[in-house]
Amino acid sequence: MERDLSFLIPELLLSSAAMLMIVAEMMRAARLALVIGLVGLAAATLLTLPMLHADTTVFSGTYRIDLISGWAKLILLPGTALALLMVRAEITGQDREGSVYALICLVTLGALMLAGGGDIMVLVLGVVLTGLGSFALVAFPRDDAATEAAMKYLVFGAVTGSVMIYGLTFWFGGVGSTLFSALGALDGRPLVPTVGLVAVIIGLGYKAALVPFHFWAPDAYDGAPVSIAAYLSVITKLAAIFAFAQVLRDLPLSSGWPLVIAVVSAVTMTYGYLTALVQTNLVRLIAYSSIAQSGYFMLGIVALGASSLAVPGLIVLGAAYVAMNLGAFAVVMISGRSLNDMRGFGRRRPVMGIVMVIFLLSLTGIPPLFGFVGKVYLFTAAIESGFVWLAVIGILNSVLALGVYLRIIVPMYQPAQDIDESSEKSPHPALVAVIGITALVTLGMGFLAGFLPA
Amino acid sequence: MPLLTLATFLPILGGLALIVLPNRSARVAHGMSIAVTGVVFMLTLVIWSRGTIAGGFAQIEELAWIPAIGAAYRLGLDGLSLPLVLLTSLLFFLSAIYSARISDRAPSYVVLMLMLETAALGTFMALDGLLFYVFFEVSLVGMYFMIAGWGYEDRQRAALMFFIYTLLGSLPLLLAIIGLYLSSGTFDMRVWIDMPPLTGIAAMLALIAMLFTFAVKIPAFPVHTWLPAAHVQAPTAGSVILAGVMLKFGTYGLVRFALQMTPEAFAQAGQVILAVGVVSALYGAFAALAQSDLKKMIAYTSINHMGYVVMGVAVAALTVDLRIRTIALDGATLQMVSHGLVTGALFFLLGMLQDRAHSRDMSEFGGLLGRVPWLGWSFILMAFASLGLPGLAHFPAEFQVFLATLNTAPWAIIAILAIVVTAGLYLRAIAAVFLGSENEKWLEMRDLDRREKLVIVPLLILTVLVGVAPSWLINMIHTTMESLSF
Amino acid sequence: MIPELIIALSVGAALFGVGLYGALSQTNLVMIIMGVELILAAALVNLVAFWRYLYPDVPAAQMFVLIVMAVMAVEMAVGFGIAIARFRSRGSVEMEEARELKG
Amino acid sequence: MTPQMIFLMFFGGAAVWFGIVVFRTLSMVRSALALLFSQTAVGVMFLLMQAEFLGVLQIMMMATEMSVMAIFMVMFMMDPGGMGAMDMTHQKRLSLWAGGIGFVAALAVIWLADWGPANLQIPDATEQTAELGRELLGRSMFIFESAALMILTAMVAATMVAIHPSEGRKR
Amino acid sequence: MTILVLTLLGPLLAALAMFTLRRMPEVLALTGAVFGFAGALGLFVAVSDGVVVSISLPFLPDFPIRLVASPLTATLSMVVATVAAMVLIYAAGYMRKDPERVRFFGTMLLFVTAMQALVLSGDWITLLAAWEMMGFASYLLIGFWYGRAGVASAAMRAFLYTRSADSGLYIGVFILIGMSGTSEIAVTLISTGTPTLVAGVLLLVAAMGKSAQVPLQDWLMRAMAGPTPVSALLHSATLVAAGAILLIRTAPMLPDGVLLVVGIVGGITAVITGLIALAERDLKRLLAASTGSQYGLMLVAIGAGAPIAALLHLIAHAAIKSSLFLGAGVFQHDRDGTGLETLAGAGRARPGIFAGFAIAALALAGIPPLAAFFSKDAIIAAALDSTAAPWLLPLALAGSVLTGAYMGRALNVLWDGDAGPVQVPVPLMTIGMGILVALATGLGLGFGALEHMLGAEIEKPGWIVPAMGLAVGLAGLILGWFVPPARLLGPLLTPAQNGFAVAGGMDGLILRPALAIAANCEAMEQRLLRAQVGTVRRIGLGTAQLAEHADAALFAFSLWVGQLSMRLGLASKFTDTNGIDAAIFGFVQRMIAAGAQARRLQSGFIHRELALTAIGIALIVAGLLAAPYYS
Repeated sequence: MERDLSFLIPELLLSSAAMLMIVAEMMRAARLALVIGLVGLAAATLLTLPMLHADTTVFSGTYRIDLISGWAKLILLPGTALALLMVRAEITGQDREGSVYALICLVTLGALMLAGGGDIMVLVLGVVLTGLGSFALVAFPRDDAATEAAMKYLVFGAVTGSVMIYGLTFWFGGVGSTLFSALGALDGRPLVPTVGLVAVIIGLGYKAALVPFHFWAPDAYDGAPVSIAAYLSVITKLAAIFAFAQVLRDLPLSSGWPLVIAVVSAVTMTYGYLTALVQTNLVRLIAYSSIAQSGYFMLGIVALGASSLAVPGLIVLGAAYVAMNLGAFAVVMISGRSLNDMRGFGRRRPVMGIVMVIFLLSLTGIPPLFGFVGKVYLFTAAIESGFVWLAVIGILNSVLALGVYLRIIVPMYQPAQDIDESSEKSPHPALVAVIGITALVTLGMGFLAGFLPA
Repeated sequence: MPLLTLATFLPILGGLALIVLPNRSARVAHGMSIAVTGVVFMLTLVIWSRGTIAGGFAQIEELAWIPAIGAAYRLGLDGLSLPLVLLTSLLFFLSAIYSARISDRAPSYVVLMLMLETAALGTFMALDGLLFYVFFEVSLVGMYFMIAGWGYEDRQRAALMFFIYTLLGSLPLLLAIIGLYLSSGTFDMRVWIDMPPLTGIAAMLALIAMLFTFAVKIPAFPVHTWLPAAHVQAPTAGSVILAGVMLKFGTYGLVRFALQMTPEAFAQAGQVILAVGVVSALYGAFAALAQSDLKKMIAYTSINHMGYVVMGVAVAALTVDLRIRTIALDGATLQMVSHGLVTGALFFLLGMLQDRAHSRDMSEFGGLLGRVPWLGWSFILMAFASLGLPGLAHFPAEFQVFLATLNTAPWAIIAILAIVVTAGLYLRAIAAVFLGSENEKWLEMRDLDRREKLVIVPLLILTVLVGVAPSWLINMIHTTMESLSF
Repeated sequence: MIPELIIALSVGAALFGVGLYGALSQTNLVMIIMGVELILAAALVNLVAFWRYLYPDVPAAQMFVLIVMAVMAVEMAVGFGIAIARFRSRGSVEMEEARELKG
Repeated sequence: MTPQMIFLMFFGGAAVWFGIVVFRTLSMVRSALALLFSQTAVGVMFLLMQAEFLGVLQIMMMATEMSVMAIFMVMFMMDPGGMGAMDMTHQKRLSLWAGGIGFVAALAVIWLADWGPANLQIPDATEQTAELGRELLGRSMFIFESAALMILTAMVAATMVAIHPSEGRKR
Repeated sequence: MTILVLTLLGPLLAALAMFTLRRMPEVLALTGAVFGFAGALGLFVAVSDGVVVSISLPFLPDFPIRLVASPLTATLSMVVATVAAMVLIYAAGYMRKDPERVRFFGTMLLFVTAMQALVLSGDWITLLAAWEMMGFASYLLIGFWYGRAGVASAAMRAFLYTRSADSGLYIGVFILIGMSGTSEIAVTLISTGTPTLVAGVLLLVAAMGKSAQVPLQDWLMRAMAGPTPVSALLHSATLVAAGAILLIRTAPMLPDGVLLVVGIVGGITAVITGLIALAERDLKRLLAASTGSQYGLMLVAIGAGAPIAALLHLIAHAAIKSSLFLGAGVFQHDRDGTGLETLAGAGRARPGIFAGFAIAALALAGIPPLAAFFSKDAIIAAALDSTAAPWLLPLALAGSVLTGAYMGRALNVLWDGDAGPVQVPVPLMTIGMGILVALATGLGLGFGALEHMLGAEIEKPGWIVPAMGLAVGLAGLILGWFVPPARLLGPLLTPAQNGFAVAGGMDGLILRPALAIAANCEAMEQRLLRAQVGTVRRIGLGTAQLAEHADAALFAFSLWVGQLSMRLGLASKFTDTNGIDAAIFGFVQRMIAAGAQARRLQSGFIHRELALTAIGIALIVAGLLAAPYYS
């Protein structure tokens, strides 16, 4: 028991922090809640480091301490901290501010459960926990748009979640255990693995915003505060992708999942970028592009069984994605939500402009930025596992991606029309910090990619 | 001392320093630019003096980068890359001098140029597949912003075209690199070269992917259409770098990757590649003949000249005679350098002309030779160099390429028609711009000033030097090519 | 072939079908949540049936049932919370009216 | 045909029937009641399947839950009684198809899959509960605690969104 | 060895010094010429003692630059140096007033350097390089007065014609090197076989271009746009001679078939350009045409198997033709033009110059004992002896008659008319010309020694050949003097005046096809761009408009073809950018359209979106159920 708990220190720290934050919120001390959250996240991150190379499970296999969950903590916890800062910059002083911080930490906890889950029940709990918190976060402004977004998010989440739970019961029926590691017994059996697999694809696909489970994403991001959208687009999505990896690597290949996932991946990438091409709302544009990014992550999922690079690839691209997507959203918080706000942005704020270009190019996958390294891993993994066509589609989509991101970059350097100088206020320092950190990571980790997992 | 690393990253460090610098006036920026590129040029001279070795790479610098996938930071040189490195550092140095007049957002311009230099040097020196690709792509981004930011009238479109085209072009290379990696377990290009890891159909697929990439970059018919557009709109220094340095990525890659890493497939596809080279050479020449825009004309001649390089490489793969192969590769490599010198100079001269006249259309000029003798005579000399006049830079290279071609695939010698056509088009351009009766419009035109002469004269001297006594350059190339194993 | 198991599971399947129909066809948020509850009930039936006829020695099944029940409760709670917020802001929880965000 | 089968079929049929009624009646309150009956029938099925603890729990929980739901309806809905005879559905055909296909697909899996031999060593109620307790505090402790966190989250989330934002602090 | 280098470096260093110092061009030029001459003389002396001087400089790996002074090359070098020195002396007077003398003399010296390199080359690459360098220098020289109308095009034409023919040299050289593995000329000369035949034909093509043989003769007449000393130098012993020199040097290698072709081409040229010369209305152009004709005779000799005879005639012709040009230059100074009408009677005004001109003319016509008498006799004798005599002899004789005729006509025109005023004394010009005339007169006496030195003495013919030569020469002179060309030529007059532009001459053979191909390439470029647009139909521009543009472009292209002036139509400007735009924006448009389609799915109605999701799930299930069949 002590051993098991010692491996759970980061999670315990985070949950304690969350409860303290709730207490702080009761005292209406939002700032204190923020500080507690940040400290908790930092401490949890640091305490993750010693167990990075562990490969074990706790509580009889229901929770895994392995490469994926370790790195997921290293990625998600700092990412959450950055998101907290962004949220702080956006909603300072609003009612129930502290609840938001607490909920964010709780959702991250759910995300960690998803990333480390070794059991169907943990998976279910993770999905529901992240979902519940997210609905509330989206609804936080409680205006028309936010409630509409939250409602759609909720309906989608509730339906897909319940269908997933229903489908997962069949797995239990098939093997008599709720552990993923028992799924091997399904090898060669018809139907039962398929039902559960469909259930997982539905539940996690919804979380990761894969096509055709993505419909909620643009609306939810659009209705929510930008910082919340940034948080959701990064943390819950990554969690779902790590969960995919945790589940599917134990699922026998005989169920034919790689090809189906590959098709989903291809459709997702293409659909995301195509739709992004016609957006005029910057948040929606990034929302669609992040749908497409999920498609790229799926390259790694597809290759799980056949390539040793798949998991590192997911981790690397995940880390990159946290940095670049959070960064891009942070810049959007400064520039404004409409594509028109970007006109001349690069000339008005040269540094922000350059940074935004870095984020967008990294999202496109231009070397030597961080996003490129991740994509190389994943393309390599996909090719190694025989999905050359998928890699080719991914590569072709990179061109589409370029078109999408150039839609932002090009106006940034066009002369701006009638900009009201007085409306330009200096950005919140927390935001600047976030942008600085994410930019450094996006730029620097491309070179230092060697520190990433093998 | 890790001179290669130093030379590669000094420019970008200079650029970063410039960003940090409190005083970022145009003067400071250009001073920085000239100083940094000058130092890099000196460094490459020192690197040159250290020399290469036969049968492999010299001056290797290696550092772990992503050990997980066998990618490392590896730099090194051989007789193929060293001349190109020298060319790169020289052209960037001269471009920096030339650009010293640009005042519009000078610091950004300088940073971009310096970034491009890092990318270009890195591309030529990289010995790691992934690293190569990284530099290769960075150059693309830099050039996009260069064209989009400082180009002429229709720059946004040209830049977009350039970017999409070459990005679409470069991604297949990534596939090929990944393929090579998966079959060898490392990104070390030396391993790929020593023991080509791919065979059979896989090698052919990888070759096709690489050929696509490099054909876009070279550019070869029929994926060349971005080049004239990009050149016409690019600022002068951009054109110089684009033509002088970046087109070489394509041909360099053709030798380094396609030829050396998939030699068997390359030999199988040799005739096709040769045909592409021949068609490019002829097509470029004829298309250039039909232009009245001077910059576009030179751009098309680049297609012609690069076509010769492709021919040389293809012939090297086709022939069984070791001697002919060496001749072909010598010629192809020398052609890359010559093209950099000559076309670089031509674009500089056109830029100077355009600075004065704000026009590139040859029909708008006439009789300028008397008005601007320096400009005119430099142009004439360079034009003749470009059309392959003996005693000037292109002759030895083209001679070798043709010699090897005729003795390997005699049909391909029809490409020699192109030398007549280029002669015709250059003479026509010279006649239209510099000869004939003087156009009243340009009576006030100034001749080259000291800075401009400083840019042009080294190129003139080198052009003659390479033409008259190429041995200082070609012996270095020869040593490597002779011992090239594939 | 265990007839009881099949019967129980079939009941679950029917509940699932009904719930799915409800979730897709209802215009009202609360009604949709009811559909979801039915689907979850189907899951419950399944789990208990599996436990009873196949794995009576696996208490994890019962644990799973508890979890699903908890999920039913919390989903409803949060659903109602959002419904209240929506009602405050808009005066109705009709999904048809939630169409400002699209495209 | 054992009695257990007959009872299962009966209560199963009842659960399904009330489930259908949920969406057939126009009154929301009646829907809530129908759902309550449906869930209760499910609870009875649990009891039939000798899962006493779960069955009781189900019935009690659902009773509370559904009454909350009915109260909510009355409090917040425009027409909880269905007086206006408004149609509360859309895309009925498609939903029917979806529900039907879902049902058939599930049935197909259920009927076609090989579920293996039956194990009829049912522990008695006390033992069941004891085992469940051991499971709760042993193997599944992490899960159990997580469920607690989930409920905590739901509380925070629900209160946060349901509480009226203070005046003057609106976005 | 130093002498060998001196021959080349003399003029070259002088040229460089001139370009650097930019003053005293005449002095430097003459110094350079003298050094060059000294070098050539030294070589000649050394070689006549039986020493072979050679040098090898590094160039390409395995292909060094080789210079060799054998008896043949040393002789040629001597000729070049002599003529060059004289012409430069003359030019010092001729160009006295020109503001750009530095450029003129510098280029002249460069030219001489190139010619010396060509003559002395012992290696194909060197020869090729020198060959082309000379073309370049001649381009600069012909285009010296670039501001004047027509000059640019004349210079361009000269370069283009010769360069087109040069591709023959290139390929021939490649074949020879490929065959023997070395670029040394001496080694390749012993090769035989089909490749040699091909190479021989290709070399002939190159020689025809440089020596202005039919049908590549047109450029030569136009090249008169340059200053007169340039013409004198180019036409006597250098540029035009290069073709003949090439053939003389490679004669041992050429198979009989090629030799026959050489002879016939030469003979035809001798006749045709002779006719052109007769029909010319400009003295310099007449002399130019005559050059072609004389080189035709030399080719006849080569074809007849007597390259030495060709060499002798080349030497004689060098002196004679330069004298004639220099004389013409003096008259040109007097009358400000070289049209025959303008020059009528110019000779009377300067009897001394006219005398020199007349001696040279007579020498060319083959009047004994002047130089060309001997060489022409040798040619006729060779033609007579040759196996192809029935072909070659009539052509050679006809060429000789015509030579006499046009020279007679020139003399007649110069003498027949009013003397008119003389402007200025021309001492330097006279010196230069005088020495050359003297050479033209006396060179014949040295031919015997020369033959001996070259080790190929020509058998002294009996009386028939000299008689024949004398007779045709005199007949020609008389005809030319008394009968106006219109009557002499009859129906041939017009084509002759048009320069016998066979099939449109070179323009028709090379320029127009080249331009047509260029136009096609441009059209193809458009098509290519449109093809890259692919299946996109509704691009921003609209198909109709595109087609219209393309039509306009094609129309304009068809206008191009056949236009002699190389002015480009407006057409190409149109669609290039449009095509590119269309490509890019077609792609983008298509993607955007697809995006808009996809976007429509995002209806905002959650139930519809859920239904779509359900459909998606159904597809996924279907895919999974099919898994056993594909995996």
